[in-house]
Amino acid sequence: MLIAVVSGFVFSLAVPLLHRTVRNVTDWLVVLLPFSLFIYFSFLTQPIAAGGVLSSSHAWAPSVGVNLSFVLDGLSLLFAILISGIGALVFLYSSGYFKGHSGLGRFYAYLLIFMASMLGLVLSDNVIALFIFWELTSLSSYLLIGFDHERSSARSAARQALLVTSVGGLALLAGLLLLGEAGGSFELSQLLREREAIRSHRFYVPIVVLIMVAAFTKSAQFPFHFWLPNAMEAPAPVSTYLHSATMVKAGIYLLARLSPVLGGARIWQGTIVVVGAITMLIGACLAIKETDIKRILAYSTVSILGVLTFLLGLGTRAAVEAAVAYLFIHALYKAGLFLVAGIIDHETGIRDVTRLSGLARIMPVTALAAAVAGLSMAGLPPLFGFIGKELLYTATLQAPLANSILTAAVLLTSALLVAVAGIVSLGPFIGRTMTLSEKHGGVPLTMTAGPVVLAGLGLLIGLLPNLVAGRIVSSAVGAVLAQPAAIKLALLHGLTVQLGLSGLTFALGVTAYLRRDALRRAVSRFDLGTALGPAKGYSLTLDGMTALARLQTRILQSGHLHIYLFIILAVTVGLVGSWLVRYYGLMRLEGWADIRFYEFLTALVIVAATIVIVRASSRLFSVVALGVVGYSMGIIYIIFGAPDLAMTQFSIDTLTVILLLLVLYRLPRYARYSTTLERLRDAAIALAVGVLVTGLTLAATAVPPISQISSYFAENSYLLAKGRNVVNVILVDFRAFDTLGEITVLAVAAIGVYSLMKLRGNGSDG
Amino acid sequence: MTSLILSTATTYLLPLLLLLSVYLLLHGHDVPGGGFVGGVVAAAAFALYAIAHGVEEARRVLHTHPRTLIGLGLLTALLSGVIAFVSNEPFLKGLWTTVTLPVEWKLGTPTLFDVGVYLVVVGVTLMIIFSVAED
Amino acid sequence: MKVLLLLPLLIPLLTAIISLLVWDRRLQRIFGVIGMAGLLGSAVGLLRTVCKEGIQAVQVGGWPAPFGITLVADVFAAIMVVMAGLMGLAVMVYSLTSMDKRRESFGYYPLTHIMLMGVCGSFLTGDIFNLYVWFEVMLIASFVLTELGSEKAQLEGAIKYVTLNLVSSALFLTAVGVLYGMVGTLNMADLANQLAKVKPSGLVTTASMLFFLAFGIKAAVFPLFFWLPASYHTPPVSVSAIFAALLTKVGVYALIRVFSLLFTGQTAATHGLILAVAGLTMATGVLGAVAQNDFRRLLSFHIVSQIGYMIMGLGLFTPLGLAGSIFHIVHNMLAKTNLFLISGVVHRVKGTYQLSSLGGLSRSSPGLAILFLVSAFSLAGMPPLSGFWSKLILVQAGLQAREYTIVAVALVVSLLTLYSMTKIWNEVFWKTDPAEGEQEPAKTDSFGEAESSLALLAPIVVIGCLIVSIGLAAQPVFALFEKAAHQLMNPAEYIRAVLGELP
Amino acid sequence: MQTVMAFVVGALYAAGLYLMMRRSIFKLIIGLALLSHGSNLFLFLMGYLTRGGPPITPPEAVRPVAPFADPLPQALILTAIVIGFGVQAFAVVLIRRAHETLGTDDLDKMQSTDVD
Repeated sequence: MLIAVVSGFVFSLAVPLLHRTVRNVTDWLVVLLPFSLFIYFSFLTQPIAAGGVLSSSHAWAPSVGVNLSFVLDGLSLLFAILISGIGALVFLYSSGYFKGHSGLGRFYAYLLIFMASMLGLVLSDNVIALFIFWELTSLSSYLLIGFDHERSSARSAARQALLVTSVGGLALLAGLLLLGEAGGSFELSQLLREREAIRSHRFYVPIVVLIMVAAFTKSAQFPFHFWLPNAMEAPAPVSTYLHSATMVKAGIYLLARLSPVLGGARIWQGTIVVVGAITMLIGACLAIKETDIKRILAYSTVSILGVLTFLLGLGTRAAVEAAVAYLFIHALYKAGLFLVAGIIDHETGIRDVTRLSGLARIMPVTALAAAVAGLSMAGLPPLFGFIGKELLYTATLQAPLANSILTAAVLLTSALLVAVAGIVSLGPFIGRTMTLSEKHGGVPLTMTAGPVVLAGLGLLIGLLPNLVAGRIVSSAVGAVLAQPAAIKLALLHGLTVQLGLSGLTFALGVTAYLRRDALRRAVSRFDLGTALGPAKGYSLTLDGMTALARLQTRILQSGHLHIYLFIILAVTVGLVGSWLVRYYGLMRLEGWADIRFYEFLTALVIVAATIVIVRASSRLFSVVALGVVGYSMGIIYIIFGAPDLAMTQFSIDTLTVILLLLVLYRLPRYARYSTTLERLRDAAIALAVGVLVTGLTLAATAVPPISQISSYFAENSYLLAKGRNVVNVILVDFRAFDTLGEITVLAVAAIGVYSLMKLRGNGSDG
Repeated sequence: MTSLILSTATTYLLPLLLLLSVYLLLHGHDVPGGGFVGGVVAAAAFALYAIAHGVEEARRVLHTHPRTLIGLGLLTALLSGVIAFVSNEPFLKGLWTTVTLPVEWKLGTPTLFDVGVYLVVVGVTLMIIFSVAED
Repeated sequence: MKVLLLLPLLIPLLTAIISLLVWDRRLQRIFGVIGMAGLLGSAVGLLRTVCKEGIQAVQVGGWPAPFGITLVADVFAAIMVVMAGLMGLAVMVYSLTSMDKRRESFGYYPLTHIMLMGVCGSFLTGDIFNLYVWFEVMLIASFVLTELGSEKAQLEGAIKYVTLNLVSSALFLTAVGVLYGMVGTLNMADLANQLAKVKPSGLVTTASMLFFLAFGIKAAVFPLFFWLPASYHTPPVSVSAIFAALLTKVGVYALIRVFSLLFTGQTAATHGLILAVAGLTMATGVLGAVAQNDFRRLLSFHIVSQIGYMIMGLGLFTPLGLAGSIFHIVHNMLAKTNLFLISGVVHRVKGTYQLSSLGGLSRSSPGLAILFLVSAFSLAGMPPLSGFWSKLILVQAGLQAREYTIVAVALVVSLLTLYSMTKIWNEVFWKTDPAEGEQEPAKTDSFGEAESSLALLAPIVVIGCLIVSIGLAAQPVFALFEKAAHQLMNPAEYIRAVLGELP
Repeated sequence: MQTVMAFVVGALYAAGLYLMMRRSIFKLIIGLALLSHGSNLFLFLMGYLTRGGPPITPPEAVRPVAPFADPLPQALILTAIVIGFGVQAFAVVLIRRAHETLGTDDLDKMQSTDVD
């Protein structure tokens, strides 16, 4: 299974190169990979249906609990078959759709990455690995939606899809990590055993909420549904593959996968059912409103995703059966219809259903496939869709809560979807034949193959449902319910309530189709979505965030150096001051007696000169006063036994004053720029720091230190280091390493001054 | 600027100050002084010379670009540390030997290190002063 | 193999000295690359030795600790030195093409080497005052590199950069002074022993606040980061890149070092503060980035934001958290440097950093586009790239420590990071070039020459591959970081390596 | 005397920082110089002021005669002074160049690199 997943990634690396060199072979190679995977998974249906589970595990980062462990059970098998099977058709279709497009190699690569990630997602037993693949599907979806990146709408749609699903991704990561904490493992198979512990864990509610956010964003549930129709900016194969058949069902997969672990509680059931039902209705209504064929399909997909969600929320046996069957059915007919929409778009350049008509004569095969898929969507016998609808009604009628409301909602939705099916699969093909502006050479076989195969399967399974019932559906249902299930599907059950409801649905749907224009106007009138809907919320959030970011940045990064300094000093006073006061108390001033007059005088000179500098109004004056400060410090050094320091201080001070005087005459007059208030504010904080430093000095030397290090130096400087001047010995021997750094600093400073003076600007900034 | 007295004085002051600087350097190990102060004095000698005779002339008397002095100084300091590797001692380990020239003279890697400091300081100070003064 | 500890310092110094003495632009280029390669080689050797034989220490000058200056390499320090060598080499090769002749003739290469020496010195020293010295070496070199060329913006940025960093240095010196005043020693291992004995320990915490501020300014944490966005985008791009790779990380390194070795007595207060600052740094940094419309300014603000993640692990102060921090440092060095290098290539091709005037690069340079995607998505923590793992580990550590707020902030900030990365991607790579149709832009640049573009692209490709390989081979990498974190959490081994078996 | 000097140090820090917060670049450089004086003196005080001999071993002795001043802070300050000198020399010239190139000495007029 590792090979099954990894092969796609590896192949994706090679494809762009291959495509440049052996174009035609590549077209077939990329179909071959998913097709062979499809065959592989198909052969596995038998053993899995017999109750087997295939697993393999490879360590990746075991220290953080991440392993590439894969488990193939009924649920993942269903998904794997859809991914590989529809994948093969989509790759085939793409080769025709993008014939001659220069970016096809890149497109294949993205699509392969997606396919591999999606397979990884449904096969992973390790939840972190699952998350990794989940994010990879988001990423590849971003690249695929924005494939046509010259259009700004495609770029923003791609980003919208990425951001919305990434919100979910983050929630998923947090949720899964909490789940791992609660269950003590990241392996799903392990977690399943800990279900009781998890359900009573204090993390249970956060986990459920986070997982639901993840599932709802990925599967375009209200209020996150808006990204999916916008994602129709993607090329048709992408819409088919990602946005109807596979990726958007990842959220459904997640709910199904985790419902044995997390399901059952009121919060789980209630929220999922309500959100799913709302999504179902909104999707159906918005589908009616649209005229763009791909957006219509997208909204109907949203609606079906809502159906699947609420069925999984119900969690009853009937509901899960319906969900699994419907998931399968929907993948078949919706993928087919998307491919058809792509053909229409490709051949006519028009996606507006009100402008499309009579295409049946131009593309008869496509029309036939569309019709069959449309019938399945409408839920008419003898198609697979009909079976699904029966199961759906069975589930709602048996629902443990609000069964009549749910049934009514499903009835309404289904009726609307019947109308939608008519609009997309019938409307464009009947009526007056359009005149196509360009020379029309017929739809290539590579493109029609997909719709035909998918529609044909819908018909075949409808007629012989037990082809899949035992092998695929049963084991999938069993996996979701975490107990074996044997399911028989049949086209007709006799005269039941469900049949009656189906009939009613169809009748209502046909009426809606016939009055579709009136209906569209009516829905548009009540539509508040553009003004108040979540899409608006998304853009408001982005704008708000940008505004906040600008505001914050303007305040923080104001460009005023003195404000930066002020903030830094204020933080210093706050942090250091609070600790000093808390633990050292207020100043303890001792040692006043031990003062000699000339020492005090020197100190006084320093302070006086400092005050002069602060208040000086002439540059020369302040430079001289600065010199005085330096020399007085030298005197202090002499008094307290530091002749080396004094010599250094004197020489450095002289150099500094010379340097200042040298550059001084170029500088402007001393100017007063700040207001008095600013000066007072700055003075206050500067004084506060001064007081702080004084306090620190007293606190740190409250007990005169007896430095063991210094004694060692004094003891050994002559005996071991052969020098009488201890300070010099420290500098050139004990701590010569410091001095090495010091002279390096000097050297760099000299290079700096040299470059500042000699290297004049006005070159290019590269 | 170039008064006769100053230029004559500096011409004689230069070697004297340089001598003083070397004294400070070599005796720094035992009395206050050392490479840094010595270097500053030496640099001051050249700086004075530059004031009196102009930077061009001072550069000529110096014979070499201050940058080279910096490089040589750093190299000397580095070498004084690396010598210890030869006798398998850690970097910058002080090694001493006594040379009996006219007077007994202790010579060690720390002295060499201080010479490096001296050279760097001379180079740096002059590089800064020359660059600024030439502008 | 004690000499291995010194080579990361001596090789750059020697290279710089040779450059100073020959001062020939072309020779400097050659020595520059050789020196960096030597640095990287010695660093790898050091890391191998440390992993095999435990923490290495050498007493410079042969004076026993705590009297002389000690160089110490634990796994963390060795990793950082390796990264410094790697980034140095990458940027050096990149500079061969990207750096202009004027700057090359005024000491670009020796300055970079000396900066690297300061950086490695800061990583390896075991003496707190010596750390100050290496900080200054690194700083002065970075000062000069910032202004080198004296463009208007450079000078403006440099003034803020210099001023605020000098404040940081003054605080650092004050902090060192306080420690010496209290316990009379400078050796960090010795300090760890002595500080534990000081009563009342409140003064130790006060001193720790000084260190936090001094290193916090260097690391550019909230609210001390102003110098960084003001200056990082002003020098040539290879300088921005090496700064982004190393300088703030030295601040982070120092924070981690002192707050795991010296100041562990009041973790509730000190590390709690660090955690809060981590969250604020992430948030304000990323918001700053969101507000930008210039490629490099945007990246600069992201540096700030990512620093938050690096100190988050320190704030949590658990082995997993620290391992996450180290992982994030390493990952961020790679990703951020690469993004800067890419921005430089973009600038070279299109002549601007303004997002609005850029476009069309995914068509004209698909290879560069892929490399950008890898680095940008890694920065945003997308799996399976390096950034994902560090994010995963930090988040996991946060959850285990029950610090849910910081986890939430970290996750939301990673979303905003993704947002701003896609902003660059959409604008620079996907959008059509606004200049298209008009005169062909400055494509006549020397970029066309195969040789020069190789030197530009090779570092980007290598770093890109590293980002991917760390992502794919997360286990061995993480095991190394875990080991480093383990050593940090148990300073006894460090202290023993420095002081020997003293009581 | 330690106490008196503690106040001197405080005054140096306060004055230095206050000047750095002015908008004139010239005051900035003077402020930096005062700040560095302040931190050097602070370091000196950390060795505790000792009247008496410098830490020099007199001839014929093998160690300095007590009481002598703590040599280690002196060495540290020496290093710090020299480093400070290098940095300041650079800063002085930087500021001069900035003034020359930007045509202003008002720091508040230098915000183009911060504000978009």
